[in-house]
Amino acid sequence: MTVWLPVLLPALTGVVTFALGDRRGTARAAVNLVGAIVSSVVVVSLVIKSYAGEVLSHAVPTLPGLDFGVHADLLGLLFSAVATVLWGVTLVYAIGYMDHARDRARFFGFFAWCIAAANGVALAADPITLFIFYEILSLTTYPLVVHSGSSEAIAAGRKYLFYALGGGAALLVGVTWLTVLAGPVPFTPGGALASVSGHTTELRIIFGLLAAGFGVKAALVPLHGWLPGAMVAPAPVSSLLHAVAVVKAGVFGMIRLVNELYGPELSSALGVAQALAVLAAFGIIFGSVVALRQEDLKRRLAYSTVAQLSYITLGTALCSPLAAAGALAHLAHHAVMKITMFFTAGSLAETLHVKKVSALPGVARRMPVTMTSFAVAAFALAGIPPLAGFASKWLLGVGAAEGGAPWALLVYVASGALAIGYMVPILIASLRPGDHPEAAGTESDPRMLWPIVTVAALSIIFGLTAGLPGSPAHWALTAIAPSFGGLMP
Amino acid sequence: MNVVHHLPALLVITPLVGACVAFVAGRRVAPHVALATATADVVLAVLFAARVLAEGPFRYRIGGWGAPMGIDLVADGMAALFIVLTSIVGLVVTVYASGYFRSTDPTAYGHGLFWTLWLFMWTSLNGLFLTGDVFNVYVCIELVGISAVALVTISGGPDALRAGMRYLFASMLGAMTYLLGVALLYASAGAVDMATLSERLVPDTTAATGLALMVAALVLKTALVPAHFWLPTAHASAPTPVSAALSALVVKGSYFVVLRLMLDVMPDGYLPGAATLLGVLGAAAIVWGSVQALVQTRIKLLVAYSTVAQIGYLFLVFPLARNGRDVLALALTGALVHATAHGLAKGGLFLAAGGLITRFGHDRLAEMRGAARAVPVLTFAVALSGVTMMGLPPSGGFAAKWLLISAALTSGEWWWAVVLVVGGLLAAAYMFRLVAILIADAPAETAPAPKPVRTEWLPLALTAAAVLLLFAVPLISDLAAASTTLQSAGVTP
Amino acid sequence: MTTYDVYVAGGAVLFALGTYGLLERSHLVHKVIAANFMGSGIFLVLIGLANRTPTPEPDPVPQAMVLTGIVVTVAMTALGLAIVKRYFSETGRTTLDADEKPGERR
Amino acid sequence: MSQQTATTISRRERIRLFVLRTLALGAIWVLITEADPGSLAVGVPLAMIGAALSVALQPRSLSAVHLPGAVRFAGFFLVQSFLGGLDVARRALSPAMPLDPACVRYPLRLAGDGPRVVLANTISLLPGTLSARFLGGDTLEVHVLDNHESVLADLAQVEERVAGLFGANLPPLQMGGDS
Amino acid sequence: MTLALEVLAVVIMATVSLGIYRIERGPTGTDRMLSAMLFGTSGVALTLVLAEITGIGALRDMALVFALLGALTSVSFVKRAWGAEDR
Amino acid sequence: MTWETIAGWGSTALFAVGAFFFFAGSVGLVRFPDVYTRLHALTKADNLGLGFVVTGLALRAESWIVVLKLYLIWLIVIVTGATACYLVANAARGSGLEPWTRERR
Amino acid sequence: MMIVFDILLVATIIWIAVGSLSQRQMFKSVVMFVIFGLFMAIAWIRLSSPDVAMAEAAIGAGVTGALMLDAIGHLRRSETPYASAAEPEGGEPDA
Amino acid sequence: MPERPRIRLVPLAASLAVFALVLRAVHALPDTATGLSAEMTAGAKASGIKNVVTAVLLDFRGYDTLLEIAVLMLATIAVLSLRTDPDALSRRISGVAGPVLGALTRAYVPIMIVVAGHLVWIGSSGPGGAFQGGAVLGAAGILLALSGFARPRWSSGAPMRWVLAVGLLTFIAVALLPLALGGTLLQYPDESRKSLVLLVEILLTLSIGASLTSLFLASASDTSEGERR
Repeated sequence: MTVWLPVLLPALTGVVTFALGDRRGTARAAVNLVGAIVSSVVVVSLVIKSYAGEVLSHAVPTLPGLDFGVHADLLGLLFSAVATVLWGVTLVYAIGYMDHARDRARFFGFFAWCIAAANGVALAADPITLFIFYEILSLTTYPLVVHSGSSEAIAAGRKYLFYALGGGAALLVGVTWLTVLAGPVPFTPGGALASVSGHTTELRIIFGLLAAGFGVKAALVPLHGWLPGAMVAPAPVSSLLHAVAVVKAGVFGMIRLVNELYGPELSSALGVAQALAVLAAFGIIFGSVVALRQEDLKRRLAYSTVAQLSYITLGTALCSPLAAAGALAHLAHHAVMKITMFFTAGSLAETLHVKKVSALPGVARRMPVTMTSFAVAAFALAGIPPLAGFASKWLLGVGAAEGGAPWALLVYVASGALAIGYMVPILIASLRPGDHPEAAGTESDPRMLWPIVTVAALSIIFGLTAGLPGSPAHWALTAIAPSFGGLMP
Repeated sequence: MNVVHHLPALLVITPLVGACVAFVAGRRVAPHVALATATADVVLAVLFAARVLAEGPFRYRIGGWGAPMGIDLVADGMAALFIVLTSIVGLVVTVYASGYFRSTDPTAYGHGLFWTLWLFMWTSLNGLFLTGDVFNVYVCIELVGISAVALVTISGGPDALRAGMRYLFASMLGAMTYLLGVALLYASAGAVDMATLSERLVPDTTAATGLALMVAALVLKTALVPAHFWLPTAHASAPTPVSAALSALVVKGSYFVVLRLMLDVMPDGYLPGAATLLGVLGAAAIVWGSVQALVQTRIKLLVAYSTVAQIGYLFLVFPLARNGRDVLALALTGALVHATAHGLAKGGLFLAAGGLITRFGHDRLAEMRGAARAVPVLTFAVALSGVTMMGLPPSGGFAAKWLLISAALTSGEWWWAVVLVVGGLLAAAYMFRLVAILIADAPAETAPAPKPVRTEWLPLALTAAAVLLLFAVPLISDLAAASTTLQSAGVTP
Repeated sequence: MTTYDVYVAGGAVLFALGTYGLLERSHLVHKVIAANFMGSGIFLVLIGLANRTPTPEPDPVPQAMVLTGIVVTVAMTALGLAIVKRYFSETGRTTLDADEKPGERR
Repeated sequence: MSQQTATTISRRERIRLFVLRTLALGAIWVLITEADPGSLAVGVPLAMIGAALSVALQPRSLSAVHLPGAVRFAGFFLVQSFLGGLDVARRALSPAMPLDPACVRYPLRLAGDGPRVVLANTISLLPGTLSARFLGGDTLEVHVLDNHESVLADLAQVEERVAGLFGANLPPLQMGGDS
Repeated sequence: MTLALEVLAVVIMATVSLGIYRIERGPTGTDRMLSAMLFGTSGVALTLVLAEITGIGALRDMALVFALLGALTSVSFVKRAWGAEDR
Repeated sequence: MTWETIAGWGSTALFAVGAFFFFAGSVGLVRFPDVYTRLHALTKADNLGLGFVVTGLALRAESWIVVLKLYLIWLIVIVTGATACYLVANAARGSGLEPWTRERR
Repeated sequence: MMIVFDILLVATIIWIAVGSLSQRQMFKSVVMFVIFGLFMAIAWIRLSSPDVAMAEAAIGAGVTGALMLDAIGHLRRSETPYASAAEPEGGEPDA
Repeated sequence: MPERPRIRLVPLAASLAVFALVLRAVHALPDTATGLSAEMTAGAKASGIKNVVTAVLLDFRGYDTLLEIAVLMLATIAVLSLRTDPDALSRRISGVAGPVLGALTRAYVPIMIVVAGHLVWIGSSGPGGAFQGGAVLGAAGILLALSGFARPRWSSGAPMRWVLAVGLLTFIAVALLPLALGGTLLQYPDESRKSLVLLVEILLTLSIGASLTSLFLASASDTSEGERR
């Protein structure tokens, strides 16, 4: 049962939050923080067990012949840990950010439920369970996207749902079809479809359906349309959507799909991995180029996300062990980098009402710590050593070269250059003198500032410790190894 | 006497006695009588389901004659499932109604009779679910029809009366057509007992015509497109507890008989086109009902059209059921899960809609903005019911859709899966339109102040039950396996 | 042509006529009457067919069904007429508006 | 004229009425059961219930029927009603359809509800006449098919027969009732 | 001898059908009611004749019911529907 | 000539007369000019027709009690008919329906 | 001979039904409907179902007719005072 | 309302289709068929109820009849729920009858009661039974009401509700009685079968009569309502 706790604890936190109602802010904050901390502790303990080789699992019978089950393998725990730990950080930020907002009970309740769903996606032991949590994630995010209730938010929410449910439908059909074809298929490193022979066309279609389903949340071009619009959500939500839970659920689904459902071999043999790789490569370039032209800060970050998520997809689709590990590592690394940026964007918007790149001048002088953190994240994203981004990109690049796809390497390099192209102007603009009346060095609310510093620090730490056990990069290598026969160079 | 041996009979007699007592006792005492009856019925229903699960299907011979001379009640898993569903939704509706009818116009004389009419409806539904006799079905559907019409018209406004009339005429048409079918069937096979019929039926014109007429009539009573014309106004004009009961339970009554006729009574290969036709109509219902729901401007009509759409799913079981016993088991279980999930969710949704109408004093959707802040629990109930309607996990609706899609893909008739997926997306479209309105920010002057509606937890309880139904699916699956249909098909649990 | 043929055929005609009336006639009392005709048509078919027994007495089961059916039909008729009357009292109309779209008026 | 005067009846009278009417209804029972002896167990209580209801509805004695008058009345009635039928058939079937209808007012001499009702009903069955309504002031309006001179006289004759049935005597007829 | 009864039944049936003409023609509701009254009497006659033909004595009870209840239609008409013929 | 034969022919004759009156009543109903005159036709002819039919049947009846019962039925029909006739005429007069006369046609 | 009767009866029944449904004046329809019940009762006799015949006679001749006539009276459109016409006997001085 | 002929084709087509279907179906039947009459007749003979139809109604298929009485009572309650006047059942719907109608009613109502009783009594051996008797009783009630006889005040209150329900309640009680004796619902003990059936018939007759009368009265009161408009 312990293995359910990463799902149940946030869910319970959400229920308590709803029950507390809008008035009791302190109690709500306490409950949420305690929930986050306890969940983190649980996840960490699971990680320790998992490193020791003990994979916990549990299943509840639901449908005939199908169980609703979770298992705590390293791969899933990586995503789970990212989500849970960053939940705690985001909570602190959100408590500051939402200080005067309305409907906070609803906000924090659904927030907690999102994390529960993300943890469910992470730990799901089979595609059906994964699908179930995937859809719950869509549903619980919707109220967060439309939180403000403005017509713009409602429109964005409608678009988000349209994409999410469309993807969910594809996923549903794919998963059902697969189950009809192959019976219950629990995730197995290296692939679970060994029993299926023939049915090549069906398997290709199913792969397409599943990839499309995950691709929606993974903002795989051309399924990315919802992401920029969803920016209307409050900053903590944007962070959660774009950095942690939602989009990562998509790419995590891709990782499970390629590595543990079809398996790298079958994926390559069917040719579907290659197709996915081409699509992802296109997404990287497309996202980066479009990001260059975005005036709105959050939109620029969003397109950056589109590009970065495609990194992960591309890495997965290359079917080479190192690239796969790099992709998994980038899942964690990108989370901390991008969350830093969204926190910053949120702080700027909330404290200074700055939303456009053109409004940035003077900001660096006004909020030096915040902007420094942003800079760290930006450089990390561009792959400057020794920051976190570099570590994952290195793995990806090596994997690409090794896996016989040198063109992918080119894509990575080009995109790194483009990242510099869309990040550096932000920094330069913020350093220009500008007209922000308050005294220099006045940062935002400390409850918003410290989380930014923390996550920025994490991008440095992850980069520096990339070779050490327990760091995301090492973890990713360990977790991905079984899918490639356990061998890791 | 041992109560356990007579559960089928008692399930019909208890609400009937309750109805009589509530009538005799007068309007003050009637709510208490109804509540007591409802509670007793829940207990009986659960005992009944437990017995069916433990011992498998059995027949209860009324009068000791046994079919074909007498009337047999068929106690199987399918019946037990619907009876339990009825009892749960019924109990909630009863509790809700005790608040609802207290708060509305005391000069409406009919309101004092609500309890009696409602218990009569309960009797007739239980009777319908239990009976194994096609003529007895006729009497039961007349009981259902009359009580439903009376409940629709109970508050007596022009709209309700008009809707009630339309409902009554649809009921009459349906009941008469059904009876004609029974007449032909009896003329051909010389029996009205379902089990006897299924043994004796030979593929002759008369029996085929009879069965076709009966199914057509029941389809009309179930409001499958294109015979749905009476449903939206009737369900939307009725008092809220009645709407809930109608949408959640009453349409299931006639559907249940269609299940029995098509799957139990009809021999294999009989009326080959009928199953396909029902499936096609079901698909049409899904699309048409959803599209209509999408353009409604009044909340109850939206919900009622959603019922039209959701009914469509139930009929997809028939084309699928012809593809061997494994697919039959999948499809039937799927249909049963869907009926249960929809019953719970739609009951809750109507109660929630009623709460919103009470809260806002009107039913115009466009003016319900800001409800999420004023009545968060009701909004949440609406959203949860939406989860089931869309068939999203972890709801019972999802389980149903999963099973039906599995059945479709297993049988190779993948186009039904397409229908199911499209239906889910359409449901999402209209449900999120509703949710978006409720959740939208209201201008300060029109936004209602937060004020709890007394019974708002009831709809939430029902819709939450619909969502958590996923975890009861093994139970439903067992009940389906204990149905005469699957038992005779040789499916083992 | 035997006696029962005549009545069965007549019953079928009546049923069809009732169906037509119920669907086509707009006056509500017409509809109630038409439903009664449908009922009588079925009863004729039922009892007509019950007369195919070799004995002079027809099959008693359809007779019992028809008795039940008659009482049920009376109940339906009474309810229908009561609603028609109340509807007339409230609206002054004797037809359902054919062109009225549900939900358009309140 | 109807049940307002009901209160003034003695208990004894009630019992007498009850017994009489029980007997009458019992006789009807015997007739309709075609004298099935076993049925009396049901018939007697039923007749008593019917009689009790009857007494409750009409707690007054009808004027006692006078037997010789009744026999004479029956004969008269049968003959006249045959003639009445014949008369109407003749008029209906004759191509010329000889009709000269009118409403005449007939001043009543009979007193009491029972006799008047019998009179009205009898008139309707007799040739060419049809009682239409009671008017105020003891007048009966009669519709006649053929408005000939002797209509009122014929009616007076009927009234006497009815009076005979009840053993009553009528004051002499005062002609001059208009039409 | 049954033939006489059968012919009688047919004749009564035919004459009764004549009355439907009066319903069609009216002109007042009262005229139409008259046909209904005609059928009351003829119905009793028909029932009695058929009772004799079929030999089911119990049908005389039915004739009795017809006779007793025949007035009810007229009374309802006079008391409840008078003046409704304009519809 | 047995009683059966006599009764048979007698009843047949009575039936013929009864049928004649029924026919006449219906013709009257169709031909007569107004409500009141039609009422005449109805009340008198049909009741008389029934009387003949009943008498004819009585000739064939198996027992006296049946004869009495038949006449009871006839009596009831007569009373019903006369009452109904009165009620209709009464209502017609009460509502001001003027009788048809030779002068005003 | 009886086949003639049967055909005549059934034809009349159908004629009445058609007549009842094809009328514009509801009163005609209702009267036709009342008569319809009587003919049905005769039909039941011909089908040797005296039980049904008797029920039809009692219900068709009594209750249904009263209900229908009451309804049609209720639906009358004219505003003429109902009471005076409806209670013709009540107009008597001594009633 | 403008007539739209295109729409009218649908009912026509529907009814013609039904007609054709039924004729075809009936035509396909064999010329003789016994249905269940042999079993039923034998069963009725054994049970001592000579009229097979009554035996079917109250014994073999008594459950149908139970529910059918429920239909009638339900319809009555439904009509009651539509009334706008709570005292509909005790209100006069007509003025006091004049002498002729009064005489008829006073004479006929007791006779109708006797006839109704006869029909019930004869029901076990010949044509007749609770429905027929109940209908005659109902007609008597309607005749009384139409003649303007005053009804007691209680006829709108609890006692009247008892009268309406007593038939069904007794039927249920009789139906449940065998449960105590080890039988199933409506499984009359053989020795008391005939008397129980008769008891049920009598009470049903009352109930049907009361229901039919109430059906008329409850809705008829609306007429006077309409008059005031």
